[in-house]
Parts: sequence; C-alpha cells; structure tokens
Amino acid sequence: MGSNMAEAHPVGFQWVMEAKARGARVIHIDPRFTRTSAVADTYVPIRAGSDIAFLGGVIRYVLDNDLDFREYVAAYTNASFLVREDFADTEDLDGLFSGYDPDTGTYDRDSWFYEGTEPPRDDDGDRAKTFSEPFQAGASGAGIDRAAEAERDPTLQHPRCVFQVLKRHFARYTPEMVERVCGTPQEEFLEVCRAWTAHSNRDRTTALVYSVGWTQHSVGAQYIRAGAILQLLLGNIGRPGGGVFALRGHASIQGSTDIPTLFNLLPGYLAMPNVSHTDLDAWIADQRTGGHKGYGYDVDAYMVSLLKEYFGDAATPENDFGFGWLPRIDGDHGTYRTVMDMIDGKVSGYFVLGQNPAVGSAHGKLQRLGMANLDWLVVRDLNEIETATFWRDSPEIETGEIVPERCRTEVFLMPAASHVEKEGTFTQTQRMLQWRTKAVEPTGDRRSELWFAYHLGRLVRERLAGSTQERDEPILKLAWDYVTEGEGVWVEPSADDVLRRINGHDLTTGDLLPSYLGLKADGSTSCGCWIYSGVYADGVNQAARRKPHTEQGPYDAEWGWTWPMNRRVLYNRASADPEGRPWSERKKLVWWDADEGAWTGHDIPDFPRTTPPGHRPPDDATGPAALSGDDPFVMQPDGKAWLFAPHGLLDGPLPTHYEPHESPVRNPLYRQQGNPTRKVYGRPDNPSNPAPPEHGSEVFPYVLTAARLTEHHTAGGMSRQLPYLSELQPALFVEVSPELARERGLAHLGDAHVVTSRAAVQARVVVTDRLAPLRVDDRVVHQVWLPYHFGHTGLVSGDVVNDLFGVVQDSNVFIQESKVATCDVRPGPRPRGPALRALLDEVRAAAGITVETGTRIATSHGVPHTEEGS
Amino acid sequence: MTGPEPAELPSDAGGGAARSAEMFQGIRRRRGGRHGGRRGGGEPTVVPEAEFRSYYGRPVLKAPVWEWKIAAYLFCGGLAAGSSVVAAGADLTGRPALRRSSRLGSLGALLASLYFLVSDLGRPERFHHMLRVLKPTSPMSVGTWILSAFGAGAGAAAVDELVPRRWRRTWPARLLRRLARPLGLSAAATAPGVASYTAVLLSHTAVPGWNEVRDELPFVFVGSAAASGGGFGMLCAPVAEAGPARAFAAVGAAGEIVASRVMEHRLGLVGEVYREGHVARLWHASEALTAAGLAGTLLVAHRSRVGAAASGLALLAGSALQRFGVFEAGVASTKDPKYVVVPQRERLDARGSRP
Amino acid sequence: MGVRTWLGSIGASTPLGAWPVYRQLTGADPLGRGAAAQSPKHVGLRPRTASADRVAGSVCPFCAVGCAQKVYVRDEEVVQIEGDPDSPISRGRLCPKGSASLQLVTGPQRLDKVRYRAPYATEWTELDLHEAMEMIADRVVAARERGWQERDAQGRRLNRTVGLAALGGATLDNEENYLLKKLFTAMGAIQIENQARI
Amino acid sequence: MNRLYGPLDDVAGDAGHVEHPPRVGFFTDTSVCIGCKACEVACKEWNAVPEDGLDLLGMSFDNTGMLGADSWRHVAFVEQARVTGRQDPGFAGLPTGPSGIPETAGAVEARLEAAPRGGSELGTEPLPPGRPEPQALGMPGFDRPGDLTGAEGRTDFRWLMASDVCKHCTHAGCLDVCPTGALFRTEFGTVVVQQDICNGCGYCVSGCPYGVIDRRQHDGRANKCTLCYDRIGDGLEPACAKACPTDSIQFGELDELRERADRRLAQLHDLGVGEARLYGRDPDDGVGGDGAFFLLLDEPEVYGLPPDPHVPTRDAPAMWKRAGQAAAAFLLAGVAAFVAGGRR
Repeated sequence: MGSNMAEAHPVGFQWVMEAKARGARVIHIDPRFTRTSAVADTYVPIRAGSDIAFLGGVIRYVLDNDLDFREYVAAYTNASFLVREDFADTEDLDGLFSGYDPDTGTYDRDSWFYEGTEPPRDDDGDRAKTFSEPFQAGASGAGIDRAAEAERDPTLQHPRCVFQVLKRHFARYTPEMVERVCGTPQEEFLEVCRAWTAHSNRDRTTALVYSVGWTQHSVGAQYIRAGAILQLLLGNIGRPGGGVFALRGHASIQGSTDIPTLFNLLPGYLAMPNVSHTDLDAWIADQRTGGHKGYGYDVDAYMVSLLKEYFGDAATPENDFGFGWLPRIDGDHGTYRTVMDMIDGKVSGYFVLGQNPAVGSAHGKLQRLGMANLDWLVVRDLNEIETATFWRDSPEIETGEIVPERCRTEVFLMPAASHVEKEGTFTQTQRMLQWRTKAVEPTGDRRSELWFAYHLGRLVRERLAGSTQERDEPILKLAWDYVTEGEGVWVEPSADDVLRRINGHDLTTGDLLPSYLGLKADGSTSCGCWIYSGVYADGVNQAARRKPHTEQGPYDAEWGWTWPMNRRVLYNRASADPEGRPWSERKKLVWWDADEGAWTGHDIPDFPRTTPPGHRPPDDATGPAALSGDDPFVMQPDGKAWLFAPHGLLDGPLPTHYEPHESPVRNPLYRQQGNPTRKVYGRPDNPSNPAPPEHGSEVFPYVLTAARLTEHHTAGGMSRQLPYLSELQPALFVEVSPELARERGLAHLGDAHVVTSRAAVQARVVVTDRLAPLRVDDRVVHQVWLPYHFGHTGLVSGDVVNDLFGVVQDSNVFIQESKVATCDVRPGPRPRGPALRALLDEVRAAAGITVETGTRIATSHGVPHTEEGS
Repeated sequence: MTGPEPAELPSDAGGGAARSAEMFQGIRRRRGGRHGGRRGGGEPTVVPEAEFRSYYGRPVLKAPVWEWKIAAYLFCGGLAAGSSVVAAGADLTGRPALRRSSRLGSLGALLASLYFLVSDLGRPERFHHMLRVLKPTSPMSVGTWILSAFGAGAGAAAVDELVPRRWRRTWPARLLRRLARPLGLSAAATAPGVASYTAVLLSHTAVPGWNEVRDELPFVFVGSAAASGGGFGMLCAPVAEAGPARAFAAVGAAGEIVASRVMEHRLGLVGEVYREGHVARLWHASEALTAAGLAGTLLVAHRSRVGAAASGLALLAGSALQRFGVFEAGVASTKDPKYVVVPQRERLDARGSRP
Repeated sequence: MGVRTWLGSIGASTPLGAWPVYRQLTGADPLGRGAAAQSPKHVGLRPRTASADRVAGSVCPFCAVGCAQKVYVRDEEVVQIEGDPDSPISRGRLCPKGSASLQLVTGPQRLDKVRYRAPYATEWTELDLHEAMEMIADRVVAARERGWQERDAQGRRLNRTVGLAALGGATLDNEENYLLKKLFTAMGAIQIENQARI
Repeated sequence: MNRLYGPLDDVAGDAGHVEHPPRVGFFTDTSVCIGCKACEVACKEWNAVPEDGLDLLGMSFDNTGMLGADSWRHVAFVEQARVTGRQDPGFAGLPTGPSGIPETAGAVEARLEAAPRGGSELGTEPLPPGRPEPQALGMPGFDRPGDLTGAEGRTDFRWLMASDVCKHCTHAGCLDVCPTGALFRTEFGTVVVQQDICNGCGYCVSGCPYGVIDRRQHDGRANKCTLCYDRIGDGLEPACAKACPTDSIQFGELDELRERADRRLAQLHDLGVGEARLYGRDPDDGVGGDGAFFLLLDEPEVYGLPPDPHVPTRDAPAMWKRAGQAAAAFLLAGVAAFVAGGRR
C-alpha cells in the first residue's frame, strides 16, 4: 500500500518475487494498476487519500471477528491500559477528538492520557505544531509520566481500556463504509481482510510495505500509525517476515534522517533545543519523564557525547558542554516555511546540495519564486539542474513572472563529486550503513560535499578568527580538526575519520567505542551520533564489511552494519512469547536461553541481554533497568507498543479517516472533512482548490496523484540527463482511464493539460485500462496520474508536475500532501505565456478561490487560518 | 516507402463475431481498404480481411535496408547476363555488330550492377570482404563468386571490342583477340547463374513477399534477363543481325509474363503485396511494357529499325519495372505483420489439427 | 595424400592460411559458418573488466535499497559499474537506473567547472573554484550577520540566524551530512532541511 | 554434419569448433518480468550501444519499439483484457465502461503506417513531421460510467511484460546468408557479428525470421546481441542477465536451461496458468530451437514474435534446384535463338 515497489525499488522487489515463488501471496493496494500489480496475486483499487479508511476497515474486521493475536496484543501492547475518563473520541465529536481548539487548529492532548498518569509538562499542542515535535520524539520516546502506574485491565474488557476504545473508534469502518469511502468493492476489500488475517499467527507473518504514497499526505503520520496498529494486532511486529517497511527513495535519505539535515533534530533523533531550554538540564528534563523506561532515558549521555564531539575540549561540565552555543528553535523552520520566507525577503542565502527543489518539491513555482528573491544561491550537483537555471528557463520566464535582467540572485553552480569519486557511507532503507571506497579522484572542479563543508567551515573560521563576539564563539570553538589527505590548503578531509568520530571515542583511553551502551553523561565520551555508535567497533570499519552472502548465515550479519548495534530486526524481543520462547519453531528469531541466562538467537537481541523474561523492575528504576522482562518496545517510555498513542501525535491518538485537503467528495464518515490540525499556509501565492463543503470543488472534479517511474529518478537530475534512461521514458504523460478519456474527449498520444489553482501542466495522453473510475459515495470519481520527473533541462523535458500541488502539510512531521489533490483535465496543449496566467485566473475565479479557501480546517468552526497580511 | 496516410478506423468487416475477439489486444482487421482493394482487371477484392493478433500492429520483421539500388542491381545483372549470351551467340554466328554491342552492353550493365551493389553497402570500402569466404548457404556469397567468374569473361571480351585500331597489332591485343571468344563463351556459360541466382538471393530471406515466390521467381528473373538482353540487342544492333536477339527476347518476355502470372496466381494472402498500391502499379506497367515489347518484337522488329528499337526499349523498361516491383513487394510484405503471422498461424493450426 | 591435406600443408606457413576460404577447404568448417570465419580479433576475446587496474566496492547512488556495486577502473578512468554478486541485499542485480551508473558518472552531462551567474546576468560565466569558495564564505558570514537573532520578543535566547538556509542531504554521505549539520549548527543556522521532509 | 535445418546436437562442433564449451543461452521467464528495463540499460552500458530515439510510442510503457541495431534487448508491454491463472485484477465491480485497448492500439497503428520502414525502426528514428493525429475515443460520453450495464464494463485485465532478445538460433538465418563471414557461430554456439569484418551488405537483416538484426545508421554495420561474447569468454554472465532484478532473464548452459524451463512450465500449469507455454525451446521447430528461448503467457505474435518461424536455408536446396532449372531454360533459350537464326 502506498508503494509501487516493483517500479520504485526493483532490486528490493526480487525478495517479494522470491517469497511469491515460495508460496507467499502478494497483494497490491494502489490507485492504479502498476508494474507491481502486474505480478501481484491480487490488485485492489483504492481512491488516493483514503488508506486510513481501508486500514481502519481491516482493523475493524480483525477486532469484530476476534482475529487478533491476543497473547501478543495483551502482553506487548498498551491494549490493556485505561484511557482517561474525559477522553472523547471522533465517534463522539463527529470527527474531532477531545481537546480541540479551533482558533489554533490544535489539540490540548491532556485528555488522551492514560488513567492514572499526568502529562509531563504543559502540553501545548499549538507550540508543538510549530516545530514538528513528534518528529523529535524519536530518541527518547514521547513523554508520558509514570506510565508504569497507568491503570490496566488485562482482560481487555474495561470500556475505557485501549482495546475497547479501538473497537468503538473503528466500529463504523465496515466493508460498506470502506466501499463508500475508498471506492474499493467490498468483495475485494474482504479478500484482503481474509488474506491478511489468515497469514498472521504463530506460524505465519505478514509484511506491510509502504513508501511516500503514505507519507505525503496531510494525515501521513496517521497512515503509518494505522498500518502499525494493524500489524500489532496481528502480532506482525518484531517477528521475522513481519513488520512495516518504509521503502525510502534516496541512497542515503535514511542517513540524512539519522544524521539529520533537518531543522528540528540533532544527530540520533535528539531534539533540537528550543527557546524553553535555558540549559542542558532543562533540555534533558524535557526529554525524560518519570519512570521513563528503556534506552530513551539515557539522552543525557547521548547529548553530552555529541557536544563533546562538536566542541572537543571546549565542551566542559562547567559550560554545560557548550549546550548554550546551540541555536534555539521556536517555530516552523521547515523547507516550505523557509521558501515562503525567501519570497517574503527574510532569507539571504540558500545552499542546495544534491537536490532539485525547482522540480522535486511541491508547488514548484513557489520554490522558484523564492530562489528568485535571494541574494545568493549555491547549487552543488553532478549536472546542471533546473534549480540552478531557474533564472533563465523556468516557466516563470515564459509568463514574465521572473525577468532575468531584474532577478538579482547570484548563483554559484558547483560540480559535485560522484559516488565513485569519494568515500563514505550511505544508510539504506533498512538502516544499513554501507561504506563506499573511492574508485577514482574527481577531476576538474568536482569536489565532495565533505570537502565543501570542511573548507567552508575553515574559511568562515578564518574570517571570524579573533572575534570576541559571543555568537562567534561556537564557530571558533568547533572541533574542526579532522584528519586530511593531500598537500597545501585545499586538502581533502578524511571521511574515515569523520566516521570514527561519529562512532565515538572513550576520551579517557582514546579508544573507539564498541556501542552506545558505553556513552557517558560526564564528558568522558564523545560520539557524533549515538545510534551509529558501534559502526567502528573494534577499530574496524564495520560498514565496509563485504563478506559474501553465500558465506554467512541467513541474517548476513557481516555485510555492512545496521544501526543500532548491527541489529537487523527492531524490537525482536517480540518474536518470543512473554516467557521468552519463540512463538513457533517456524518463526523463531531470538529467545531466552535459560542455561546461558541471556537472550540469544539469529539476530542481535533488542533487549537488555541478561534481563530474564519474568523480570519485574523495582518501582524507582529508570532507563533500561526499568524494563520488565516482557517490555519488548525498548524505546517506548512504557516498554509497550502503542495501539493508542496518548502522546506524541498532534492530530489524534488514533488514526481517523479525513479527506485529503483537496477532495472531490464530502467525508462520508464525519462532519469534519479534513485533518483538523493540518498545516495550511493561507497565502495568495499558495491557493487551494475548494473541497466540500466549500463551494467550487466541481471546477476540479478529478483526483490527481503523481509518482515515480522505474526509468527515472525523482526530480530527474540524475536520469533525464542520461540517454539510456531518457529514451525509455522520453516524455511527460498523463494516464487516464478510457472512461475519463471519453468524458473529456482525450485522444491517446494527443496533448492534454492538467489544471489546478496553482498551475496548468501539459502532458501527452496515455489512455489505459490500468486506471479505472471508482464509485465513491454514489458518485463516480476519476483519478489521473502523472510521473513527476520532468523539468526543463536535460535530454527530455516536460512541464513540472509538482507545480500542480500546493503546500499543505501533516502537522506532525511537516511533510506536504503531494500524493493527492484535485484537478481538471482538458484536451489540447496548455496556453503559453500571459494566456497561461489568464487561464489560472479564470479557473480560480470559477471556483471562487480566495486566500481563505481550504484554510478553514475545522469544518464546523469555520475559522480561516491565513497568514498575517494576506 | 509509403507516405503518411490518414488513419483508418477499423472497418465494419468482421461485425459482431469479432467483438469478443477484440477483448484481446492485437486483433486487427488491419489497413483494410488502404490500397483501394482493387486488383488487375479492376474487379473488387473479395478476399475477407484476415484476422490476427499482433504487437500493436508493429512489424514482426525488419523491412529490408536495401534501397532502390538493389532493384537496379537486379536489373543490370540480368541485362549483363542476357547480353553476354547474345554476345556469345553473335560471336559464334558471325554477327559482329550484335556481338560488339552486346559485349559492351554486358560490360556496362555489369559495371553498373557492381556500382549499385557496392554503393548500397553500409561500408562500401569493405566490398572485398565478400571474397573472404565462399558460403554455399549464402546466395550473395555464391553470387559474388559467380559474378566474379562472369565478370572476368564478360569484361575481357568487352575490352577486346574497345581496343583502339592502332593497338590492334600489339601482342597483348592479339592475345586478347584470341582469348575473347573463349572468355566470352565462359561468360555466357556463367550467365545463366548470374541471371538466376538473384532470384535465390531474394527468396533466401524471411521476407514473405520474396520467400513465398521461391518456386517461380527464378523463371521470372531469367525471363526478364533474356528479355532485357535480347531487347538490348534489338535496340543496338541492325535489324538484319538481331534475329536471334529478337527470338531470345521474345522467349524471355513470354516466359516472364507467364511465370509472373503463375506466381501471382499461386500466392495466397501475401499476394496482396503484389496486387495492391504502388507495387501493383509497377507490376501492371511492367507487364504492359513487356507485352507490348513482345508484340513489337514479333510483329514489327524484323521490319523496322525504329520498331525494333522501341520494342527493345519496352522490353528493357518492362524488365526493369518488374525488378522494382518484386523488390517493393518484398519490402511491403515486411511492413505489415499480417503477412508473417497469418500464414505461420495457419501452418501451426494445420499442424495442430493433425492427430 | 588427399587434396585437403595437401592444401593444408601449403597453407600453414603462408598468408593463405589466414584466408577463411582456405580454412574452409582445409578445416572442420567447410560451410564457413563458424571457426573458419572467425577473425583473429575475435579469438580469445576478454571483457574490459578483466583488464581493470582495480575494482572499488561501492553502493548505487539512486534509491535507498542500497545495491552494492563494483566499480572497475583502468588508467584512472571508470570503465564499468555493475552489481556486486556478494551483496545479500542485491545479489549483484541492478535496476535500469543502477545499470546506468556508468553513464551517470562518466557521461558528458557532468559539470566539470564552476559556473557563476552574477546578479541580473543572463548567462553563466566561469569562476575559479577557490575564488568561488572565498566568495561564498564572505556571503555566508554576511548573511549570517544580517539574519542574526539574539533573543525573541520575550527576551529568551535564540542565538541563531535566519539569513541562510540549506536543502539537501538525501543523496549525500552520512559523513558529509554530519559535517554540514555541525557547521551550520555552530553558525547558528537552523533552516537546514532535506528530502526526508519531502 | 553441416546440417541446414532440423535438430542439431552440437551446433559449435557443426561450425568447426573442435573442442568447445557447452552451448549457452538465455531462458527468459516472462511470468516474473517486472518490466523494469534494466536489461536494456545494462546491455547498452556494457556494449556501448547508442541511444535510439526519444519518442513516446504510446505502446503501454514500451518506448523502445522492437529489437534493432541499437536495441539488443527490448521489453514488450502488453495490456490485455484477460487474466492470468488465479490472479485477481481487481476491476470487477467498478463503474467501468468498455476497454480502451482497441482504440489505443489504433492510435499507435496510425503512427506505424506513417513511420519509416513500417515502424520496424520506430524507437530508432523520430516519427516524420505531419504525423496523423490520433483518433479520440469516439465522442465525449454523456453516460456516467457507472450507468453502463455490467456487460459493457471491463473486468478482466492483465499486463504482460517480456524482455526480447536475439534468439541465437540453432540454424540462424542471419548467419547463413552473411556473405563475408562477419556473422559466425562461436564456440559457445552463439551467433555474433564481427564488426571488423561486416561490410554492411544488409542481407542478414532480411535473413532473420525474427526481425532482430539491423544495420546501424551512420555506422553502416549490422548489429545485434552478442550474448556478451567477451563476458562469457571470461566466465561472466551477460550484462542483461546479471542485472535482471527478478531473474526473469536466466543465463546458462542450454540443456540445463531447458530442464529448468520445463520445470517452471509444469509449476505454472499446476498453479492454474494454463496459457503458459515455452517458445523457441523445441529443437524440432523451424530454426532447430533457439539459444534464447522464452516462457510466454500468450501467443507469440502478441509479443511481436513470429508464431512459427523457419530459417530460409531450409529451402535452399529446393531454391537452387529451381534456379538451376531456370538457368537451364535461359541457356537453352539463348542457344535455341541462335541455332534457329543460323549463321550469317
């Protein structure tokens, strides 16, 4: 679901095909019949943006028919925990949970807590929404004070226990409702239910795969939550062959999340300090909660070790290890906010490093207009990409919205070294770090980002040398003494040395650390990213190991290195029953070896090695010592998997079907139409298409979705320039069903243009039976699809599909909704130049679009959320 | 090559019966009526459009990469062969004018054919690679060697005709004069090979329009060669000397017409490519010219120099158009998968129906 | 002595022996469809990977599956990139994009020189790499200063700049991202983002 | 020895390779092909085959068209209104109208008619300007799709993908007709064009009953798959087979591949995929069996393959006999003409 694995991850898909050859059943649920569907056993059509309704339907099927893996659910999840009495569900409030504030569009989440626990601090949803707090919760788990003291009902019968809350919440997600919402015929849906449950038990597991088809929604985080709840109910987490797999799309996008170039995180998912963190203790206190279980408790050691790596000897207990030198965030500094700030003239300079936002980010026009309003822009890439050339060939040149002679942005386009011209690690989609050796030296001006970062730092430090300003202190105190190679000033820094420092050292002995378990909060260890600690264990670059898979066991532990601690399956304690015995011989992974007095198995156990299954911690224990023997979810503050999330999510403790921000239909389930906490940017340059109950949605009657092709890569910067790939998919096309083609008079291979309130994009028409209309709530809904790889440079070019999307985000993680919008499709080429602007003015007028359209996120309150001055 | 033509919507042929079959991709009543659907005498075609499946109507075979030069080569080769026979006969029967013109014509046609052949190569500078191997399975290889043997004789005999008077007494010239007859005869002896191998050259391919006419094409081609060789003699030699050339041409022309008719008549579905469009026009023109040439040969050529020349020209033109027609028919048969799929499918079905 | 043997005896030491027709007449391939027709260049053909000076272990730069690659280098040029069969992830296989890695790395589309577009210019101009670095450092210091925010309206310490932003990282190495994040954080820059948010 | 037609156990030996390795080939199991086209790219990268045109062909996801001088692997995409085995295409119950497949195929066909060489080069050359505009799918409809009766709705669907390649026939039409010996049978039993020999006569193009080999423009020489002659000589897999993510393309000794294919076919038949069949596996077929053979899920012609090809050499003796008769008649006519005319 939400993934077109055969097309986007073909080589990974070999394992699906292998499983299929061994008898596994493959089901593909997707808005269109893709190359994945072609080889699946079953294809199930679904309306883009309705996955929670579908998954909720399966959850209901499981609960109604008592098909959950009860032993697993009772022992390892929070099913038995009681929820506070003042909690009100979306069933009670017609699509809202208790605590909603229409003025801020956020929840006060106190009522979502367990009975008997207290919110750890002033739980300000409004504030949390401004800096993507849930995204920061990775390292320490979302805070819940004294969760161990929460009241429970092990029989799962109490009306307020999570299990019963779940039942009530999904009670209306019947097969009939799934059909009404998703357009999926009931029989198809029930077939999925039957297959999923029949293959989830002691002997069998079912794996769930998703990609950005799930994340890029205004309810994206809850999509994944819904998948996780289902997999937990069926006992498919922490067990071999189970799991929820996020297939990520870039060579090291996992790495860039672990070692983040993200505004609200520090390496290892440590929260970026905010304005309330006056000192280190305040920060630590904010990450911890009373009775906090598991490894998340040790954030002090992780943070201090990071600061020791950042500032070296200058980080001392006396100066809080330099914590005060860190910048503080107090709001949204995400990429889309930043781009709007560029348009508003608040940003001077912009580095774009191996990315192509002019094509690859939603609302491409916003991106380009932002770049046109900078002082300077540095683009580093292999090839000349649209982001670097916006000032001369962007669509806005044609419409006159950017005039080269009047665009002041100074642009530096710098050639980057390729993956074979530098050494370093990529972290792939299953958290495995793999080291690349350098094959050849880069020629000409091509340089690695390592070189660039190192020398930029060196030059800035040179310029600030001798400064006595407080703000320059962190730069001057920065540990920037990496080992380098070569002669002269312009040396190449050693990636190997950087990796060693990421792994971390025992500063008393100078030895490399074997794992994060040895990190200290007293400044005696340094570590650049605690979850990566161990990658250089034993002085060996573990990521560089390449022992052939033919010469090692089924888990291939000696190829590369997987964080944490080379563990292949997270939470694998759950692969054994509460007594520590494998659930079945067929599905054994790790188990308790009573003779050894330790956990053992095929994988590295994800549990304190010697804590026995029956262990009950003393009341005052914290951290790993506070884990019971049956608390497999060692990063959760209560050791349990959360069917119900009392904390950590801004848009509800349970997934709820909300219509996408732009939808042609009214939400059949609730009065509340869309996600009531979604992040909207009500600005004239970011219009929304109306969605019911707003008027004007009929101007954009079709569902628009976009995705990848096998033959191209993301924004095309690495594929549209290559003849061998360009020839395989040489033109932008729009896929339409024969029914829509007839309705709109579209001819196969003819031209058409897709229109939203943001843009009109021209594409060749491909009529295909692979798309079919759906019947949604008694009306027929057509979906159209385009690949988003095209832009205006390269061997093959086409309009930028992302121009069609606006910016609206999930409130938890600030990911934009670019997998679904509404549109119109018209035959023939789009108008050019000023006529294009006239067309867009015309459709906006026809749909009655104002700056307030789409910003009344709480349907029954009608409060618009627009930006000041708009 | 056909130019762009308006797309045809599927015709109504097939009707309801084809409806269920349409569920499967590739069922075609393809290009029905595209070529007017008429044949020789003007009566409409009654053969129903074949139904078959294909990959988007895309050709199964590659259209030949050969250009018009190959058709020209076929003609020139035939002319050279025919002329060399006439030349040898004239030599043996004391017809010097006919001998001289035919020898020269043979050489000229030979040189022209070589030019056409070599210049149609993708790498003309490597033409000599043809002599690297002698492959019995390759008509082109066999033909190359035949042509080499033929060329030596025909060339030497023709050169003899070109020796200037003042050199006639030199010993090489005298030697050549002595050798001219046996060399000319050797050319005449290999000429039937030259005249006929080109038919195998075309038929020994996967091209339906050529492969399926393999039984008749040699006769068409030798007839054409004889007609053109004789016709050339009629064109160049005095009426008095050209008697045997007329006879040769007449027999050749008659053979060509008969063999072509038999060929076209016997062909099944693939015969369409000979009956339709551009090829049909070439084919009809060729037959008309050849028939006219034949009539002229029989009726006027022995009386009138002008009539003889006109008849010869008609025969030459008829022969040339016939080669172009055959060539184009083959090309056309590769462009439509119908001619590959339908006969093969019928063959398979026939085999499958056997117990 | 048969004709073929006789022919064989005269040809062995003369150029005649290299003539395929001669080999047809004397060898096991009378029809000239195999051994007799083989050109000297095609005897004992070796792949270009066999003559590589070294092979570097690498990882495909496109999606996140992490397929292992072998990079063959000869005379300091990459001559071939293909899958590494030893990998438990990919078992030597590559998708079309991974298979096009050689073109990605060695193709003419690659930038080789710094290009610079001055304000209001309509064309690129060339710029020395080191000069570009110095210019960028100047601009970073200035932008940082211009966007500096010491405290918020309530007097709480912000200690940051909003004058510069960065986007990128999903295609970079962990080590690179580490240095970038460290440097930007030390400079007080916070608008540091990448594809993981997109 | 030196057979022209029919089964042949030792193809390399027949071609004069005295001591030689076993015959190798490809088995392409199209039932697991995901249409990723890695084979096409890996082949081009290894063999430095030029790009062959940037045209959207409208043939599902196939923008290569067919095999040719610049495409030694070609992945065919077929969208069909039928199902494979017990596969559930998921369209039952949706408010659909009739299938769009006939009309889309018609739009493609209109272009083929205007294309050079009937489209056998399409994907290599852009279409000529002034191409006919494709037909719209009839008039814009006024019915809601859901209003149509079930009988008109489309329910069955499948999407076939298949990677095509040179068949390396036991009796290869291209090889047989090559007049220079550029095409030859290797010691592995494969068929290879020697680029240092080929003079571009083009005969092989018409000699191939599968439409595989072609002459490369601006180069003039014939080109096709070599089955990576250089790689297999060093014990490596051909580039396409190595890259293939799902092992749809399998390389190995032909005998072993045939056994493997037979097992796979039996397995598919057991799974209810009765339409699965092997193509080119039979040594008794018109080309003596293919060195590269396929498991297909429909008739060969649906994938653009000839259903029952034969090597033209099969008829060579008969053709030469007819030619001999014609030649004799020709000579006889000449002699008779002069005998009748007498001496002057």
